[in-house]
Amino acid sequence: CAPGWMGSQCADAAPTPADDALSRQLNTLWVLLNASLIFVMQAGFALLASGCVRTKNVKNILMKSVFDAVLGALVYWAVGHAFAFGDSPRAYLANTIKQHRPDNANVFIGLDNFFLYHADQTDFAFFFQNFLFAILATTIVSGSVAERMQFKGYLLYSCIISGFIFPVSAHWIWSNEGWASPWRVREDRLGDNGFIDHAGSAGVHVVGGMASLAGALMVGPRIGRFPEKIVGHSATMAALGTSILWFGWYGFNCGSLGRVAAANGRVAVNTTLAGSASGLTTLLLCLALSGSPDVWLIMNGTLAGLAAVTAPCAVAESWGAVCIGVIAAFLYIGFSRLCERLGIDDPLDAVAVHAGCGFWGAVSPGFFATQANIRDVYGADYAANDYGVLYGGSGTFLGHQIAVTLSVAIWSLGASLLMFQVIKLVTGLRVHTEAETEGLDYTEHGGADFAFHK
Amino acid sequence: MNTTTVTAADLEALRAEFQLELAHVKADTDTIWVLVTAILVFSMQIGFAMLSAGSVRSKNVKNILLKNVLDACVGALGWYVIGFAFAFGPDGNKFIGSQYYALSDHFAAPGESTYAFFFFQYTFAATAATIVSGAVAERTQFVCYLIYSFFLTSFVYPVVAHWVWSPHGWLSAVNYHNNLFGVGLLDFSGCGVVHMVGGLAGLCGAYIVGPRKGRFDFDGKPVPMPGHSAALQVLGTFLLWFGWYGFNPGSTLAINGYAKISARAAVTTTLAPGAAAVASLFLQRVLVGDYDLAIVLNGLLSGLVGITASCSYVQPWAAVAIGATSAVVYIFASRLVLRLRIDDPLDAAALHYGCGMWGLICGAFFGDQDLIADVYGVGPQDHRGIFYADDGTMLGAHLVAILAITAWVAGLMLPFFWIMNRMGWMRTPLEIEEAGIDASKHGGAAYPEVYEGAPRIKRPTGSFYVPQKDEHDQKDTDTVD
Amino acid sequence: MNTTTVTAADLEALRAEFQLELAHVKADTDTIWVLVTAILVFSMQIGFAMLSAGSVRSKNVKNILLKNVLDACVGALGWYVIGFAFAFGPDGNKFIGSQYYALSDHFAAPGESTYAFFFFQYTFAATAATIVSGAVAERTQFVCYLIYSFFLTSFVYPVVAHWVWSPHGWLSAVNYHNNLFGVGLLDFSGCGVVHMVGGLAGLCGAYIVGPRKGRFDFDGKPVPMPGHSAALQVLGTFLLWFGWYGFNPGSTLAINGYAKISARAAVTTTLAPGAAAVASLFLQRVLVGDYDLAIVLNGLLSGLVGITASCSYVQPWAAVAIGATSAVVYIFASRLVLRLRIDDPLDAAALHYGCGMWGLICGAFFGDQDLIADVYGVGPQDHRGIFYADDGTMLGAHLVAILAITAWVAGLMLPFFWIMNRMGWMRTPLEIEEAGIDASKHGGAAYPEVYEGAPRIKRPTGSFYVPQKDEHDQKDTDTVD
Repeated sequence: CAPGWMGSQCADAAPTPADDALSRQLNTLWVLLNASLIFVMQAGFALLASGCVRTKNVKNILMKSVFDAVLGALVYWAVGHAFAFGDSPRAYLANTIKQHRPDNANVFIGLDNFFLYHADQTDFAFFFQNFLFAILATTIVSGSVAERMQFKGYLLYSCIISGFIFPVSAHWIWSNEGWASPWRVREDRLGDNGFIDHAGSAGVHVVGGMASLAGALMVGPRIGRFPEKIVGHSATMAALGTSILWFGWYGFNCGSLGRVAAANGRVAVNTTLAGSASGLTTLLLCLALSGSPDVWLIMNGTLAGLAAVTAPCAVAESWGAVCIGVIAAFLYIGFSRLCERLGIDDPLDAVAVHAGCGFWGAVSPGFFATQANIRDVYGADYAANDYGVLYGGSGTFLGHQIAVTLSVAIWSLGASLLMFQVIKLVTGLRVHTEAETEGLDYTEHGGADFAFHK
Repeated sequence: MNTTTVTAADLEALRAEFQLELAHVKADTDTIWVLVTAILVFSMQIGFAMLSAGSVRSKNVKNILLKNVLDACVGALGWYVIGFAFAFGPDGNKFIGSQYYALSDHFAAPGESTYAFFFFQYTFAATAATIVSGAVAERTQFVCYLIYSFFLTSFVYPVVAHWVWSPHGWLSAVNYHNNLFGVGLLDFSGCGVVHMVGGLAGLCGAYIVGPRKGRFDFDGKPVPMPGHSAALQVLGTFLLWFGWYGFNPGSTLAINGYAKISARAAVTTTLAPGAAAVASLFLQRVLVGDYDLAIVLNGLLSGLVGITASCSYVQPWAAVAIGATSAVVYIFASRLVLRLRIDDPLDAAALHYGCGMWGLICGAFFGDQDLIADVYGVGPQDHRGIFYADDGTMLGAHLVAILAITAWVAGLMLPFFWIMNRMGWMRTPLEIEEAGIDASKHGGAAYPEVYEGAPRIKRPTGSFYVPQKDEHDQKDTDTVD
Repeated sequence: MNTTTVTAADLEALRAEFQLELAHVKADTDTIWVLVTAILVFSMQIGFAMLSAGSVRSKNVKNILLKNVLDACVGALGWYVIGFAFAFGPDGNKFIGSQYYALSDHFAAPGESTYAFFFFQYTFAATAATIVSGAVAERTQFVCYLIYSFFLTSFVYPVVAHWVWSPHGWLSAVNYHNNLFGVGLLDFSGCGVVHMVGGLAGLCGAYIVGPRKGRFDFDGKPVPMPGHSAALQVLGTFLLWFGWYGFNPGSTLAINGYAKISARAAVTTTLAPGAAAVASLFLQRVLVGDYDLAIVLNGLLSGLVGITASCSYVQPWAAVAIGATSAVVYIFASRLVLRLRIDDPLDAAALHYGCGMWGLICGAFFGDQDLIADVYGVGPQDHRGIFYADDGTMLGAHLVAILAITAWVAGLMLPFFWIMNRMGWMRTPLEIEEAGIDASKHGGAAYPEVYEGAPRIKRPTGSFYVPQKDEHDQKDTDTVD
């Protein structure tokens, strides 16, 4: 039985706290603070993206980042949360889920509690945290279709990703009913553990990264992108965005357990080490390959390690986090070059960072998860035989991690391709050639940024 | 082994021991909550600084940044010396508090977390003060602004805070014996106390100091003066939103027993700006025809201001309604201000005064009886919004509070700024305004390499500085523009 | 109803069970506190990066950003592999720790929150390391900086941290049997451990690498080289202040029983920079005649540095005094550094070394006996400042500590940088320094459209990149430089 969420515990798990109310208050405090930190990542993405585009499209991409947040809030509130956790809020219901289980609960999608309708039963803090996951998955895409996507079409896709594509895979991975969830009862679980994705290497990064891939494929490269390079207008903004993302990532990873525990300290340490190892490895790779440390690549390399460690940060040991980060750096450089070779124009390298390294991260518990750490996080009846192969666990767990990550990737890619196809028919995807050449800020947003007044 | 049977008294003793231990743990965790949310509120200082910097022209960036930095500093000192005593000193009357000047009188004795409370309230006072910097940007003298920010944080704001948030205040919602109409003002996080005060002070300042040169043409039509950096505006807006997650959920001032309320406040603080930004986007599309970033950012903020009063005691759907209507209020209030030929570069008056007022009114309409009882305790039954009670008592109390706050702030700030202006301390000289305040007052331009086209600027130490533009520089600026 | 009588043993068992649960809750809340404040301290990395980026010229922005990002990375690995073991490994002596290299030896076994402790201390080590990047900005080779940051976080800093903060260290204030003069160094959050170490390392680096080309004219007078963006400087300063609310209040390392101390630290951390910024503003006005933003920002930071040692054990009024005097110390220290013809673009030496030292001295003057007992437990009676005791023992201990830290850091860092310089790894070649490090080393300028005048630059993924300057670019660059 799962230790559950927000202090509610099963009878046969760890002893119930003396003051259940107190621990519940503390867990809410923890989730609210960390979720607020996740919110900063939205600012980080906005700045990173704005730094990576040319001045003529700055306002456009900033606008998109803002609207990922505001549309996401409304859409995720209206339908997204219902699709993801509607029939099984892991919150206060976790220990009584069997009694309250709605008839329409299924392993694929939740269908209850639209508009937070049963607001008394639903834990607001849990909603708040997952809304932030949804908008992060969505905002990843804005980078890969930057500088050439129509604003109307963008509004549509933003709604669909945060309202449907992300929630469905979140339901699989994190709800009490999802087919891959580690929070299901013992006999229904996939293997011993279910799919271990602590904070969303698959649930957020692969989903966002594969949608980015679909977007970049459907909308096509920018004018003048190949074989030329196009460099963003401000390295400072990009570096500021990257640093803010790293800062917010602590909230992202540390808060994802949903409760106060010593394990959160390990999460913070692993997050640090993986990001650092990846950044440093990217630097060495840059020096080896081109002789010059390219600031754009190194910043993305740092993010690559962070995206990778998002899934295993609670169950890996610190040396494992370092390894995961080092491998993520190689994967990032490799995937970035592969996209280049394939003629996929991805201004922020979102596909390489989030899909590529997210995939590796989601698989990595299959190698690096220790039995003790899984039990520490999930409970005593986990990890009887299923833990990392490097620690002598069976390969079943690794197989499950790969299979579920693949399913998430295929789901996100397929649904996104379909979505972009539909949007192409409804509003069109790409702006006119003149608009693209002139800059979206002039054509859609009333003039460019950087109006230098004399 | 001891097998003595125990008496009921032993059990009671044990219970008392447990209760004491638990009370300590709870007090300490409440302090975590108050401190960390106060730190989040502090990040709104960063947000305001970035939003203001992005919204002014590059020649005045350093000036407005300096104002934003120093109102946090001056605000800290003003709040420390007398402001906190006026606001929350227990030895006062219904109108103003007293005691704990400069944290004296054994301030920390009464309870353990009083320092945390002081710090939390300081961040709110600093927020109220910093709102004004945007309204009077690009044309106000530095010294005037310093005096203003000391005056606001040490007297104007504390009195209003005392009225509403001190249990002794005449507008207090928790002073059951003696509050207005048996209801008081349900201003959870400060629509009235923080935003109306800051916004109205800004309006007074902007009215008295007059519009920037060239802001209105000969026919009185406004000439656009867009800010110099959209990226900074977005950074500022997002940081403000981030800080608002301390502002609203943190206003419970405790977590034990209030976790659910805080979580609800976080959700409404998410939905209201969401609805407001979408509403402002469509309104702008209909009224003007483009998707303007600045309008959307301000629309987003209008939703945040609008939900501030009622974030803890309305349902999520009501938060969406409040957010969407706040955006409408903001857009028309902003047009009204322009129609009156008041130049408010950051729309601080429309945003904070207009939507702050609207937020108080919305609270009186949407306030859910059960949630109010949850937040404020089971008070008199008049604590309910019109949509739940068909009863206008709460609306009446809120309207009286709006009038009182407006009269207090306008009655103090208009004469204050008028005197400042008459003394010649308020408006910068015209030639300095045209050249930009940075060059003459603050040791050179904010972006010395780009915007002025002059690679190395001598730091003007004492004498008036005019940037020398030769032909070569002119060309350079052209390519940059 | 069950009427079995209970025995005293039952009661004891119940108490034990309750105490165990309570211990768990307390450990968990302490972990919350340590993690959240550590994350806030991490935001100081962003602050330093932005402050540095804004304070250098645009042609070196990418270089300094990269250094700031990578010292967090290198610092993490250095601290992980050996630094933490040297600092807090329990198996050491008075001078240096040992055990837990690379978090081995069953690191997490002893207590629950050890990972959180490691993380918290990492953020401090990274802060110390990043201070240096500003002092040696715009002229230092990248590889040298990487080696330096590994050296500092893995050896220089950990040893000082062991002296002061490990219970075994010879300067420790909690090692009652064996500490210096029976007092030890009361450095609550790291004036000595973090700021003096970082600032002095920066001073050594700046001295050895020499001034930037053109920084001093033929007469040895300094030529101003203003940073390229005031907005980034303010953003960085505010983020540092924001992070300092993790740095100082978080240094309790626990919240249960320490909430009052943390809250007091938050208040002093507010008042000191407030007073310092105002003091530096007026001092600048008197000495130079303008309201310079950069000076005020550094003045604000000087107050933060100055209060760091004593934030938990001085009264609020003392915080105001410490802040105001720190600003004076900073301004004159900064002038002294310039007089010595040492070029320190961010004034890191004056700020962190000068005011860090001043903060330790102030602690010995203003330390309130009762508050010290509150924070450090009831130790020997010599734990009191001069203003409370007329007794110089504490001042003596602090002065010895200042000398020891200075000798240790200068003794290691001067030879280190000297060797680096002799090997030719430290100073960038002159032609690269003139053209800007970004263009030649980091794949083009930070703002390719604005500053280079060239909208599209090839991103170098495969081959080494040399910027192609045609005539147009050349002209443009000249004016921009």
